[in-house]
Amino acid sequence: MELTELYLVTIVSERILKDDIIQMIKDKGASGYTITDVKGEGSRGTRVSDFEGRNIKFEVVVGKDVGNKIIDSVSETYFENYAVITYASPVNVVRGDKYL
Amino acid sequence: MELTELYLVTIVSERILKDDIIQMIKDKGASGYTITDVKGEGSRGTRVSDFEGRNIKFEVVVGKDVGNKIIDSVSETYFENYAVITYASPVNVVRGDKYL
Amino acid sequence: MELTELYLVTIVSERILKDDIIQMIKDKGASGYTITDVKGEGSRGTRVSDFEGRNIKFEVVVGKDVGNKIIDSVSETYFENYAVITYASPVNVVRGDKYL
Amino acid sequence: MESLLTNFTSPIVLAFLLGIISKLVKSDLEIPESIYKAISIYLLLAIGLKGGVELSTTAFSEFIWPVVATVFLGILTPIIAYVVLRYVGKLDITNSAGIAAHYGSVSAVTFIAAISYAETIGDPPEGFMPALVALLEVPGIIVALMIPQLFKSDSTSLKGAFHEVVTGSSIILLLGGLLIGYLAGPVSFEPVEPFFVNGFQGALVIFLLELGMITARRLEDLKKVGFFLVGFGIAVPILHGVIAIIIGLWSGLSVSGASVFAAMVSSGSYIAAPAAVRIALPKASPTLYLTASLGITFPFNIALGIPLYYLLATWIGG
Amino acid sequence: MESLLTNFTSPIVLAFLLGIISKLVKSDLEIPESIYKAISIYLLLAIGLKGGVELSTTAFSEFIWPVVATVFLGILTPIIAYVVLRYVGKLDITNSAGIAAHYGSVSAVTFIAAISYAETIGDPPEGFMPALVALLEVPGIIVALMIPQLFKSDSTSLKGAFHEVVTGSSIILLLGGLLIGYLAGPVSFEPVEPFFVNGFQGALVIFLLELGMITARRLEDLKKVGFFLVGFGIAVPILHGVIAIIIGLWSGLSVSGASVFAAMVSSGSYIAAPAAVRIALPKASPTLYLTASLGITFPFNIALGIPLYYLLATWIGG
Amino acid sequence: MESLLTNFTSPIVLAFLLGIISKLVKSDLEIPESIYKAISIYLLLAIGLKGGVELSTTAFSEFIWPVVATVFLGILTPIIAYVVLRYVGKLDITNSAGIAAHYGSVSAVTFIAAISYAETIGDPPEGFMPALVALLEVPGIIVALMIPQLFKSDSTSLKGAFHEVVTGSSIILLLGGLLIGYLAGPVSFEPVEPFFVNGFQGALVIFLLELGMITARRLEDLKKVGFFLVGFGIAVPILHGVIAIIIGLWSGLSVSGASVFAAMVSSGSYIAAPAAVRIALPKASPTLYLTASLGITFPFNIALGIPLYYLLATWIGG
Ligand SMILES: Nc1ncnc2c1ncn2[C@@H]1O[C@H](COP(=O)(O)O)[C@@H](O)[C@H]1O
Ligand SMILES: Nc1ncnc2c1ncn2[C@@H]1O[C@H](COP(=O)(O)O)[C@@H](O)[C@H]1O
Ligand SMILES: Nc1ncnc2c1ncn2[C@@H]1O[C@H](COP(=O)(O)O)[C@@H](O)[C@H]1O
Ligand code: NA
Ligand code: NA
Ligand code: NA
Repeated sequence: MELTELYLVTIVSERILKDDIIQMIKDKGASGYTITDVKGEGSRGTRVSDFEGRNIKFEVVVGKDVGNKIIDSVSETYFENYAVITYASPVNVVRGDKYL
Repeated sequence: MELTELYLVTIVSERILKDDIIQMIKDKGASGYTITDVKGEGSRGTRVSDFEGRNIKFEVVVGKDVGNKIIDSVSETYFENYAVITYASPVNVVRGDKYL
Repeated sequence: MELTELYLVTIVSERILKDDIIQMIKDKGASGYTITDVKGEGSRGTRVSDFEGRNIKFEVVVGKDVGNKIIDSVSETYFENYAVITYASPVNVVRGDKYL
Repeated sequence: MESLLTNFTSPIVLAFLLGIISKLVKSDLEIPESIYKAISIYLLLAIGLKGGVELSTTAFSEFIWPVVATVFLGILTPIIAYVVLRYVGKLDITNSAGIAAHYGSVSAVTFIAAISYAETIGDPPEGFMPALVALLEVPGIIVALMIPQLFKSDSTSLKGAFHEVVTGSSIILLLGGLLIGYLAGPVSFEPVEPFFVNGFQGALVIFLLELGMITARRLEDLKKVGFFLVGFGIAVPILHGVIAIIIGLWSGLSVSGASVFAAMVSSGSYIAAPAAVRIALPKASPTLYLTASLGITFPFNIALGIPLYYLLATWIGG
Repeated sequence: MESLLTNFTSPIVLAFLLGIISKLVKSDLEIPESIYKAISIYLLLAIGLKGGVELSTTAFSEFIWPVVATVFLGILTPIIAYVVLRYVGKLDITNSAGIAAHYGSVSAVTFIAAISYAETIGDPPEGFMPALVALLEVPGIIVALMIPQLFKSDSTSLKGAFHEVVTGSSIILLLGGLLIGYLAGPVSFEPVEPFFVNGFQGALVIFLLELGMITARRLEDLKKVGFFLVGFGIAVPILHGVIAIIIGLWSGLSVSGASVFAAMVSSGSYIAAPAAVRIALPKASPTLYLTASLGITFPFNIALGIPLYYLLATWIGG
Repeated sequence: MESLLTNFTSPIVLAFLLGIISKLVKSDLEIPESIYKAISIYLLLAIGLKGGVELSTTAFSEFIWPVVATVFLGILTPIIAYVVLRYVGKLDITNSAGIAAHYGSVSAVTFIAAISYAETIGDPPEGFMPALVALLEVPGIIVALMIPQLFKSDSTSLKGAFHEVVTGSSIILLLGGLLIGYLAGPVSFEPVEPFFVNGFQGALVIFLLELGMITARRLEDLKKVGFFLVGFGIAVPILHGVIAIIIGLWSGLSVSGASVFAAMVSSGSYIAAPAAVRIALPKASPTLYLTASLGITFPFNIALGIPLYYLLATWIGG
């Protein structure tokens, strides 16, 4: 069956940003998102959460434009002051048109 | 060390399909799978689970054929009636022959 | 905004190796890591943990060299005796220099 | 009326309201899923155990007729619900059957709330009631899921659904608890009693706090489902409740027993049924059946239904 | 002194030490996050409920002045803390305000530990104290967060932070519990009492075991933060404690009540405040404010502060 | 016989069976991992605390010989197990040592079940038994892991394994609980007693429900491991049990104490040992040692072993 080439944008951030980032992802035009509770360590060290190093991972399947909007917004809004990492890679999606 | 190029097939679905999909993945010939509890939002809105938006993510490392079989079966069996997203991307796997 | 091409190395292993692998990842020079509790099945069958099939997934964003070091170390140290799978794929990272 | 007030000063009902409010004000309060699951395991096992210990000291003759009444209503109520939905509500066959399955089954928490209401006002029901809950859970779902097959309108996978219900955790815990309690009897049960009896009401408070939060999310869907379903979610439970009171009293239940029986029968399942329907009738809209049973009928029963059934039972049977 | 020993043979304090030790020896012991969350929900709801039931039988006149005293100290303490940090400690405005917000608010666990210490030595405080905790949590944070705005040194998003605090789970559970307890009253509360009262002290043991482990991680940061902050984390709580005792006694609190009041006022928040500060003052260093409130002040209060405040209160007010 | 029946009407044993059944019928019932962890933390801490409180009122002379007996059996039993596995079962050195490590150590739950069995039949053992469990956990594992080194057949990383066992959560909680209980003493322990004593038996029911489910998964492996290991998993515990009864009685333990002691000594560890062996002997097959200790010996002890040891102890020592 034919697949559509889209982008998987992954964001890992400290948990306190959860609601903000969900809102941002929707505003930028993503059709949905998947979040996972994760832990991690990075360069910022201490961050705020019930526990050390509790983070949340967002995975968003999007078209190129929406993807870039999300990436830009993350790096402008959060990168300076918060613990966050963001990366993107191409993925072949079933019925990909649904997520454009 | 030499790596084998295989495919990582990712399926996110509502939790109630868990056992069915595991069975399907094995039937199609995958050597294993990794599952993660996730949450998410998409276009289908309400789905059934103790809670809203509780989903399960399957990650399966497979060869091209098995990968296509899994993708086809997901899109034929579940895509119409259930909340599910599926995508694939190439990965370089250590001792990849083990998963063929 | 410009992205740097780096590698996402993913390791899924039985949980008992958690601390060892974290140590190893740092020793090889990764700037950080993200871990997720997962479950899974593979060829090794029974492994030790409070429960069957409880695994841990490591995701590490690294440059090519560090990535290869990690992959080699996993396959030399753990692959023979422990339940583990490892794969890598290129990703475009925001402010990627931070992780080199 | 006064008995209604008793219900509104009950920590259980108030906790349910608190849960709803905390969602409305967008609080970050959340009960971890594993805790919610643990409490429901605890509650189901506890009522099973207590019921089983009771059964071990109850004469067969005492509960045979209530058992018959339960099975009968397990078959009747989904049919009533289906007819109302299909011919009054004009819903399609699949959705009518999907919703009917929920009203044919039972909400264990509504049952538990009814029990503790009866106990609070000092009129506890028969001890074997939990056995009836276990009995009521399954048939209604099966009956409702069979309807679409008559019309061949939809290919249902009854087998999968059947296994889903019969081996569902609530059945296992209820039946298992009943059996353990029955075999153990009062003496062997004693050492575990403090854990399963003293903590019960308090655990229920936390559980309803969570259910309040879940319900709040459902309330947003109310507009989507339309007036008919809202009316259905209140009128049909009352109808089922009245029928249950009459048949319950006839079967020999006490007034208190009949009122708890009415709460059971009128309640809509939101754990066993949704899972089964999702599998057997994937085309039925979860928004419809979850909103009806969890967003309308459940809060109605907790807040008004339970005391109402008690009043009616006293009035009819007293 | 003897009352100090009482504190060191308390399972609560010993469990806290055990938690620290288990981290130092790198044990794999860990309390699952969901359990930690569940216990804190339980503890907050329990003190809320008990406080509410008490309030329902307390005359307004009895607690109006303590209420006034609480609000007053909620405004005063963050200012004291800020001044010390900014002008004695020479910290920048943002970090001074961020830390001050923590000392203006309250640590519910320190409060709970103080209550159970008072109860253990057989001198329980007024029943309405939990109402004061709920009242003390918010204002201090707001006051501290407003300071940087005066200096326009930092663009703070007060609104977000305000919502974060006011709808934070601890406020919802405390206020909600108070309200439920108040509406339910002693009679309706009775059935849930065993769950919320008998289990309380024991649950606290497990909770402090976990807090010990969290604190241990903080201790590693001690060197990073420097001597001043360590001194600050001990001296300022004592100062706040003494002020609280005097004002508390003046407001009509009993000796025991005043000592618990002192523990509250002197404590540093480590749940509500950090979240609010992280949002409103992202440039403030979490390492500084978390280490101060959780790594220094919390263990100091648990081990020495609580009995100390009791001694002082007896000495001043006895 | 009658004492055997007592065991089969015990909710604990019945819950274990329910767990096995629920897996056999493929029920979706599952106890969340965090709950399972929390209950085991609770159980270990509780027996530690109770043991410690007892110790604080026990004369040193009373338990010095039982302590000696425990250490001696901690060294003897893994050697017996190894010899049987290697020379009767013809298993290779690594697997023999790996399995032996499990039988040298102890299963805390088997111990707890034995205690509550003794209490149920109204003959509670000495209060300091938990101290012996903590003592028995470590040496057996170390002894067994050292064997392969003698034969240089396998490069074991003893150091890692040693740290793993000694700082393992079960040791920390048992020893920590003992210490806290000892320092607190009966008076300070009182406020936390309801939580740790009243809830104990009930929590055990839920815990064994889960263990039943875990065991069920193991049962599938029974065919894989072959007849010898099945026989081993029943015969060797009985052998170890008899030795433990004789030495236990000789060391001055009561009949009840000796029977609980036998249950301890005969049991196979399935938490501390597997982790240590996985690290020190990665080539040893987890399927073999987990199936033996968790799939064969554990259910045998819970269902038959415990009452059997009690009968034998009464018979030998009564
Ligand atoms: N190199 C990395 N690979 C994978 N995840 C990372 C990496 N660096 C940081 N992270 C994740 O991003 C979070 C924030 O990192 P940082 O902003 O560097 O403190 C960490 O807690 C990790 O979960
Ligand atoms: N664009 C997306 N990116 C990432 N995950 C998605 C996306 N859309 C849907 N999902 C996931 O797939 C699930 C089902 O989506 P849907 O079938 O659209 O309701 C959601 O709950 C999400 O977990
Ligand atoms: N083909 C696969 N795709 C995805 N995950 C796998 C695959 N094979 C193994 N795994 C994961 O790696 C773990 C160890 O696998 P194994 O070493 O084959 O027993 C499993 O428990 C799975 O979580
Ligand atoms: Na019903
Ligand atoms: Na304060
Ligand atoms: Na042993």
